[in-house]
Amino acid sequence: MVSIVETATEAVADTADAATVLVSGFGSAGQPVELIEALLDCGATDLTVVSNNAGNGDSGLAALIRQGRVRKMVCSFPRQSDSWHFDAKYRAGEIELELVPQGNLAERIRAAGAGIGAFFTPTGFGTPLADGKETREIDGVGYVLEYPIHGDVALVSAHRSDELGNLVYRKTARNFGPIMAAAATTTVVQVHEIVPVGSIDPEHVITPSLYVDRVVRIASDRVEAAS
Amino acid sequence: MVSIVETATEAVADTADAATVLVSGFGSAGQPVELIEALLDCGATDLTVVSNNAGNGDSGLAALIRQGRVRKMVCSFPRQSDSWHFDAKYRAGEIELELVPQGNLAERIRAAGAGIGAFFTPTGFGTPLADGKETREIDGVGYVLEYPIHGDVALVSAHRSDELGNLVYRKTARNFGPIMAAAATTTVVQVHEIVPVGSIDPEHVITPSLYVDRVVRIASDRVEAAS
Amino acid sequence: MTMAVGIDRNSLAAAVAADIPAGSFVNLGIGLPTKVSNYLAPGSGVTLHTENGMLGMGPEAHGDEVDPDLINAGKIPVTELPGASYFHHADSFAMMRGGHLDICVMGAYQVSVKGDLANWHTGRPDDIPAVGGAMDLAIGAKQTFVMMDLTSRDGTVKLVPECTYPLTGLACVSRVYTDLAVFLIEPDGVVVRDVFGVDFRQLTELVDVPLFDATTR
Amino acid sequence: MTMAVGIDRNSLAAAVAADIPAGSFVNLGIGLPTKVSNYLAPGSGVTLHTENGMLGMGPEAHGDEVDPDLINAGKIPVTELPGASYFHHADSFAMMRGGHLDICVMGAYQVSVKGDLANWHTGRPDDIPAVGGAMDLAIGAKQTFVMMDLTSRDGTVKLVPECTYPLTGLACVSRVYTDLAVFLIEPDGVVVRDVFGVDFRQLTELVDVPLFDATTR
Repeated sequence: MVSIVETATEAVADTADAATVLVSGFGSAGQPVELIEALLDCGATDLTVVSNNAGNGDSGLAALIRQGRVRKMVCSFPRQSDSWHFDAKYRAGEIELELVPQGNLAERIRAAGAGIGAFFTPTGFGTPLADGKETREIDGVGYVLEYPIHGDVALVSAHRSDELGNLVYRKTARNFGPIMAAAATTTVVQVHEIVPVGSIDPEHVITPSLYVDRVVRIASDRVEAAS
Repeated sequence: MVSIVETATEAVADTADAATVLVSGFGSAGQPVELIEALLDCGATDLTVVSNNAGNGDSGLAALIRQGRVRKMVCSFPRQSDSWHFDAKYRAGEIELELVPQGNLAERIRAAGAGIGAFFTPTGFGTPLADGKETREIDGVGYVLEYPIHGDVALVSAHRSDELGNLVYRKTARNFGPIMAAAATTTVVQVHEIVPVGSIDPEHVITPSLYVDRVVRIASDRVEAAS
Repeated sequence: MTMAVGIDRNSLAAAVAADIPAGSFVNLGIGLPTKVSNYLAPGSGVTLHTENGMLGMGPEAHGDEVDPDLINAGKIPVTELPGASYFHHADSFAMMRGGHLDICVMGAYQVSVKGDLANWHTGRPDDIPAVGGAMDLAIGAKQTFVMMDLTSRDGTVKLVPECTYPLTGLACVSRVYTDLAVFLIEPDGVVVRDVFGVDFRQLTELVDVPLFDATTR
Repeated sequence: MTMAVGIDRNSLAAAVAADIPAGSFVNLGIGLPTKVSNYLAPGSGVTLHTENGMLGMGPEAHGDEVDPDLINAGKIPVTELPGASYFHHADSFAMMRGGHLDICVMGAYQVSVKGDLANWHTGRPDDIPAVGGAMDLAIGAKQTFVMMDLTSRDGTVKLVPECTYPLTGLACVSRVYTDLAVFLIEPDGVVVRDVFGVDFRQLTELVDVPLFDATTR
């Protein structure tokens, strides 16, 4: 059952060293910046972070990487114009990279939440990213066997939660949130707004309450203006 | 791109003999009764029907079965108090049955729409329904390898469509609709209401328009009263 | 020994309900397990899942509440509670298979000492098989509870060394609630936690499975 | 031979746009392919998919339209058209991988005579690799179109017998739109459909791949 917590710090305080942390977002859209910065404050280190990108600019995931707290990144697109902290750590051999095609990354996270043991995907077949992986031809198409990616913790940014933890997202900021919320032992969500039970139409819920363990409201001028 | 057609008969007229037809619904909820009855009229036979149940009462899927048009049923729960037409055909050896656990049925249909070649599921492992299937132990858990179920045609009942074919469903009648719409070469949808483009909030669309080939409006006193 | 010795089905449902922690997410199987919902305190914060695609299911619908689009897995009209959500079948079974539900309660033909479950098919050749979500439910939740009479009508005991009926799932049952006793299926054996109108010795004589007494263990 | 011989990038984008049938569902990759959207007629009914989770994407957002929650796969703010829909990443890539999009347009380092595509990594050891959705897009849509200059800046031809760069996907490209010609990758070879400022014979001298002339075939 969900806990509504007061601060981002409290929400992530028990994150253990060496945890696997799933971090929502595609670029800045849907990135749980305040939760990541609280993770920075709580001191957890030697982390494996699963996220589409490897940090933008100097805040959020980029700050976590800069401070040497990330042992390994699992992502599809680390290199961006503003990924300088990742780039520096990578070139210095101080961070491990598991590069996963974006759709396989999403499907592996979804498989973890859905209790699927492994699946055959056509993406990556015949490319260097399938090197060493089991492959199989099914009905004339080549597939690669991929395994689920579970998290100890998921840090997710959503738009709105009700008091039970039912979530809705906003536009393309939805991206990895719903599948990461389902793939972690503990799911921590930052939202712009917490509304009473019954305020979200049951037909419109994107992440049902049972996937959510903690919700914290982060006031945000930017997003309140946009919503 | 979607076609809005005038009658259920027109919507299913080109269904070929020996086609695999995915039929939405769980019991009567979400069953596309008018499309099935149009299929009856169009004469297609030797069909493989994929649906959770094997007909209720005398109408819809039950009528198709009674008339001997279904060579094979792929379903999870054929036997019900009102499945007398299936029961009679089955006992007479006139219909083939592939019994699939309900969650595996749903996941196999989803896999077809998602381009997954096969997947390992824990459901059914060690039971007679896994007899003859490939199995594997992954991290100490037993799994069965299951393959996608593609349809030539999907017959789906939804609540509302816009003029582009974006769909929303209603309550538990959603059931198999979204995954079947994505798993067939041609997806035919009956709805209670067709609304102008822009009338459905993009955040609330359950089946995006690209999955839908034909939409037909079926006037229904019952459902209009309920909506 | 007849059923009159133990507790009735309503009392059994109440016993199961009493063991469901506040705030749990629970799936109640078709038939007898459905009765458990009658004994969940409204303030318990227990949320019911129905595998046909809903979380936050309310009580059975009556009269004007009946909506053919809103049914449970037994195809009975139900109601919606505040905070409910709807999802499609693949998402619903992902929720189950992925281990997100705390407890699933099911009926059974047989449960074995190892927690194997048989509850979908009698195995009689003239029976039309139907499995529905039974195999998904059996292995999906964090804990699977079985509710059943300890003996069938012909007196055959249903807690067995090895299931003879076709299996639903392997080593998946954690507790068995019966009219005569509550059994905990543990790695080293079956523990009798509660007895209803019988004593531990009588149970050991009835059941062909080694039992441990929770009170003396 | 320099780029000045052929058509410019805007004309190339227009050429691709002209080949997209009305009513198509299309994904335009990052970079040059994005320009194609400028040449799609508003009444063409072409619907754009962006793999970060949207169907019905509109033009780039400017000024007050900019919303940080609404971006394309290149992380550029975009707009929403009537009839749009949003979905999560697993659903978005299911849409792509499942073959539901009609056309995907991508850039390339190299395309082989068999339609193999190399466009995600130079293979240089000091480059940090990044793949994004390239491998999913390459094999997902019903047809994959490539837009590229036929030669790189150093004059190396990018339509090759066999890719030497790390592969993105096998036998996945159906057409290659370049500044000098449009090539159709067919099972029995590469067909030159259009030429821009060169003739067929000049192309055969430039390209180390057997070519067929569509006009004489």
